[in-house]
Amino acid sequence: MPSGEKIKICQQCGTCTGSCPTSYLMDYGPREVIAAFRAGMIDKVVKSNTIWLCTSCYSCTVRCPANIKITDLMYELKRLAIKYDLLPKDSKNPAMTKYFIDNVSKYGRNHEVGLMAKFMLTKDWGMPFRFAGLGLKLFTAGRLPLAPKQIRGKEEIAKMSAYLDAQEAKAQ
Amino acid sequence: MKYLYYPGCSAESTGKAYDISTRTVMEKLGVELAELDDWNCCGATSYFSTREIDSFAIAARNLSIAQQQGDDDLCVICNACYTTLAKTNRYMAESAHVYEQVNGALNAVGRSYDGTKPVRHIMDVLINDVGLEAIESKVTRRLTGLKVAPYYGCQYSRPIGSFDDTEDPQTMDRFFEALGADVLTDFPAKLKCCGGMMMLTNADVALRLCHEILKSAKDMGADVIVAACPLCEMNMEGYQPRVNSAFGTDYNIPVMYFTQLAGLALGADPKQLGLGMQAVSCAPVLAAIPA
Amino acid sequence: MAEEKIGVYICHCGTNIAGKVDVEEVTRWAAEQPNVAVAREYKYMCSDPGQDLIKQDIQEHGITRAVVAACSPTMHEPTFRKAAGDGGLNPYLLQMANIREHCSWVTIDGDAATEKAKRILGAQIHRLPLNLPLEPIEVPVNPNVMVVGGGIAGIEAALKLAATGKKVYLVERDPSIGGHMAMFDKTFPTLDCAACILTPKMSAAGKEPNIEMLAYSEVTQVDGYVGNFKVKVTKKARYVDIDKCTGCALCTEACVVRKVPNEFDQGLSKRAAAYIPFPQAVPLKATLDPTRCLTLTGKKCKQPCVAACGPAAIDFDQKDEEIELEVGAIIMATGFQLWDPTPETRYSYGKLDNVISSLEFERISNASGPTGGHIVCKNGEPPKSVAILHCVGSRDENYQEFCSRVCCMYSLKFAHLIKEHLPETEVYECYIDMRTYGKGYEEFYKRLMDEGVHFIRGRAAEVSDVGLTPNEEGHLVVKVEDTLLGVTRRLPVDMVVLSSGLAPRADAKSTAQIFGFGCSANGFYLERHPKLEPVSTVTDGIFIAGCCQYPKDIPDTVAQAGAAAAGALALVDNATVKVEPTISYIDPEKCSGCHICVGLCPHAAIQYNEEKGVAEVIEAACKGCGVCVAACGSGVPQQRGYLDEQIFAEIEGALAL
Amino acid sequence: MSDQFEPRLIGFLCRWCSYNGADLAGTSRMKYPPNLVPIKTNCSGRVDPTHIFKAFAEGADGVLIAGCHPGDCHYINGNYRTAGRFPLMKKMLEQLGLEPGRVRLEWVSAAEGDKFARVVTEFTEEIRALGPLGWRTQTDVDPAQAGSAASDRVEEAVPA
Repeated sequence: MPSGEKIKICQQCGTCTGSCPTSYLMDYGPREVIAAFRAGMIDKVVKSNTIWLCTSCYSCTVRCPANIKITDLMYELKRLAIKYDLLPKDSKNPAMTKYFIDNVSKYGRNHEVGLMAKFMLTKDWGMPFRFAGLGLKLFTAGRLPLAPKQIRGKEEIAKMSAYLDAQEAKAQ
Repeated sequence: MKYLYYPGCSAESTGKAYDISTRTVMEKLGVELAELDDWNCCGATSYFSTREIDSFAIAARNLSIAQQQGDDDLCVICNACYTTLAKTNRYMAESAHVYEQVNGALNAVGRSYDGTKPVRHIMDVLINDVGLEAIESKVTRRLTGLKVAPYYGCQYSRPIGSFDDTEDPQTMDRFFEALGADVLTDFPAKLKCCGGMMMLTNADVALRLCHEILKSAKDMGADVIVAACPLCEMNMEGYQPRVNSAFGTDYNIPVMYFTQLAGLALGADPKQLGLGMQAVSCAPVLAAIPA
Repeated sequence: MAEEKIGVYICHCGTNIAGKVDVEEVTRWAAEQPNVAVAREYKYMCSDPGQDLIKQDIQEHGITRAVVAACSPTMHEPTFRKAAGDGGLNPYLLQMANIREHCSWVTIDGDAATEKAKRILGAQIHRLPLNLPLEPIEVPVNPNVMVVGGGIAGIEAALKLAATGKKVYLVERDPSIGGHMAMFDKTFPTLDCAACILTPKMSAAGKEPNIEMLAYSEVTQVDGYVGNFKVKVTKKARYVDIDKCTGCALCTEACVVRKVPNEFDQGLSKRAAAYIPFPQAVPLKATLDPTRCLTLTGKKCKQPCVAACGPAAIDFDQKDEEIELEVGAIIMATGFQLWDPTPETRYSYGKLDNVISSLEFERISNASGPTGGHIVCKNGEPPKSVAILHCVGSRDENYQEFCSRVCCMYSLKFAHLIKEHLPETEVYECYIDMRTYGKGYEEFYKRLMDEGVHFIRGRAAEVSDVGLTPNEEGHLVVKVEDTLLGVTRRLPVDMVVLSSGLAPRADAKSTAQIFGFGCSANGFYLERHPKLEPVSTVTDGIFIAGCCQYPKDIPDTVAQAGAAAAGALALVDNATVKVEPTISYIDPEKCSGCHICVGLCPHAAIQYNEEKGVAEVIEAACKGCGVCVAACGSGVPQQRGYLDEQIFAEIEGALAL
Repeated sequence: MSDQFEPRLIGFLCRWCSYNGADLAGTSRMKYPPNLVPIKTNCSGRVDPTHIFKAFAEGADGVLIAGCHPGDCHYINGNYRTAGRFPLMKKMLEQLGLEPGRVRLEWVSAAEGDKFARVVTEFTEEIRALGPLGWRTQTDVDPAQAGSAASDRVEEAVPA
């Protein structure tokens, strides 16, 4: 993560947490995530719901007086959580992330209907009912195509990923 | 004026109208768009959560194709695609490691990329290349009296802010002023997060965020909210009924892609702008614009 | 030339040098260098016993040249040159080798530092045989002093100097002296009324016969050097004859242009185009605003001011006047400006009513201010709740990185004033760290806690007028994380005060350029030494005081003003001052009279002698830059102390190892 | 230490800005490579081409000239003279076969300790990359002799 060393100069002012649209639901706000990071207690925050509630709105990042790239830090922690399988039991976001990536790896593009379908079937049984009204409208308006678009170079995505896997293995 | 054009995945489904109206508006303004050949998903926010370098690599595949395809800048319509692609350029420049890894991955599929393809948001192109004067001169149906709430969305100018301010963006305000609209320049929610992907995973959170935006627009008496991102549009418009049921409100505020409203001002046929695709009807907007 | 005997003195500076550089090794090495007669090391060379080593060696060992390898010459060259002089050696036969700032402090590896120390020292050992005795040039000192800036710092310095009988020119850019302090209501932590303690000083400065007040004037050019500055000052046209004006303000009442934003009230009230900035102004004279007066902007006006003015003081034909002053010393007291919170768009300053700057609050709470001292919102109602946001623009890499020192305290003062005026009003202080470092300050903080002010540890994220709940509707909403609770709070308030930091004046850099010194990275004037010479600049004879140097409170400002006055007095109280003799000379035998140096000299110190056909240096005007030396194709001009041969020898020595 | 090439650098620093900037780097305990030996002049405008040739002839691999920022010169415009002269000096050196990167002009104010440290670090690395210059002609000059020979010239040059 470029310029990650900046977290050393965090003055714990709370601008990030105060600016965060979802911090009120987080186990730890972004400020506390940085404090935990510095205190060597990352495991605590990685397991928390915090990182999965980040919407990537970048409000914290642009306001941070120490220019800490907090959104990137959240991504970094999501990666750690996925890698070490430290996912919170009740959170649906990690699954969404995973399906999204599966989708893109398979087709090269994100097929929104497929993504939603898979997500609903596995993680949120109630959703089709809540979504029904809107889904029907979108479908009739031609906004939900059933067949995924596939790109010609779709195998390239997998190949690139395989290369990076190999690189990572080599580094370790 | 010519650009390479990256529509993004949403433009093929929920955000189809954004793509259609973009093509119409650009044609009206004499701007040629050449769709990027065999483009792939930019990676969006999800990809950053796997391995940072994967997200840069798949974004760079698009940029590498763009560089092959021609010298024109790459024009992007979706805020998230724009940020992801621009961020890839930025990090490739900032970090030699990122540069090497990305190129390693690209080489594995017979590609390469030097990190220099200019990535431009469509509004950047409109304001800085086409120019407000030229746009104003092509208006056939001024949006006189129409109260437009400009909704920029998070990743319009954050985190980079290359063509507009990160805290108080103005380009969309200026754009619709040029089209004659009564722009609500102090729209306080212009940059508030809509919840993004969280509408699917934590609907309570996202609905509340949309509620705040819609309330703010209603308080200001907005006739229409304009958006520059498929996900924002979807959340604010498609989920309005659910916001209403969750918060006991009765919002019925049309939400349009800014290109749709611009198209109307430029005299395009509503059908060429994908106007029938909205869940919240745009009829009141059409009725409110003087012919 | 006789064999030179060089004494080498290497300082440990405690562990500052010796902790990194192997001083024993450098001493051993130095002793073997050509011409070196004695090489010694000592724990603190600058101490008396250290200096005595040099004196003894001169007297007992017949040392003819000396080099001290220690700290920067900026620090102790005068000390050691004086010691050499006391020992009977011409001071200019002593050189310093900077092995602390340029070596031990900046080098990671000890061996590398030792090597570098040898090179730095070697350069000086090599040069020393070529040094020539020089005599400082003694120049007369003009006893007058100019003080630039008429805030509390400038007023204090001027009064102190005037009391010693020196003539002082007090130059102020605005129509009245008083500066920022005149705008304040109370002063922390004692809550003295600012006007009560300042106006007596203002009027004393106005009446003091030794102070020549040049209000509404600006310095445009400074020439000369220590003891002998020549300053050009532009007295801006007031369009009022100040000898006739009685300060009755009848012109102000008569003036038809009445809607000019009043600068003194931060634009919260209006003034006329003919105005006196505030009732206690010194000098108490009217000014016609040339940008707003109808007559002066070429519009039609019946000129009721002329009719109203009994003594016929109004003079539309007045012109700016340039005067030239000669002074021996200058004190800069040009102050600060409040950091403009507009760029912090998330706080909605300038967008939402009742989001106000700290100076605006000072005026609102001031009994002589636009609201008569009633703390009210724009609609005239007293606020039921106020949030005071600390660190606006401060401690932020995007704006000002430094802490402005006074904001915590003035914010506490505001809270107190609100509680005093409106006991039922809730006050929230949103702060990152509470910095109450002065005498009586911590006690004041405790008092405010006791008064029931809510302290929230967290920097405000944003201010909006979007209410989400009924109790937020119609209020400003401050969003802030209470970091002690780990909870984000939404504070519905009626007024938000932005406690901005103090910023350097927008023109601080160009002003410093006029006077020939520099600014620190943060934009404030650069002092000669941060600890030991905080009121001096690199330019001898120019001193600084108050917030132009760095943000500070009133007690520190007054103390610094006194120190600057003492510095100036210590200079101008002497008949003469010694200046560096490192100036240029031209050998008339060698000069071909090509003129090239004449045009290049920045100080017009080289004249062409028509009669002899050669260029000549005017010694009194030469400042010793050496540009002429480098410019001459034949190397004819030479600079004492920096002869080409001396520089060559230094280069040889530096590269010999 | 590794046996990598350690370039020998000379830095001409004006006493008002850059010398004080270098002092500030020290006072702030910033770290930079030890390769550069500073030589103080009153103004960067005092540095003339012969000083630079001399440095290269004596074995320097790179020469830095540092003065006040444009507009900040203690002598009004001495640094403009430096700036004007520098490209010519550089050109002359290029004609003598010297890589242009071996001389460098920088504006370092008294407040820019960090900049001084950065410039020296960069410059050291750049010259290290260029490799040794090896212009030193005379091998073992006896400094004492060099000194006394020069001092004769000085005595001659200075009027009594």
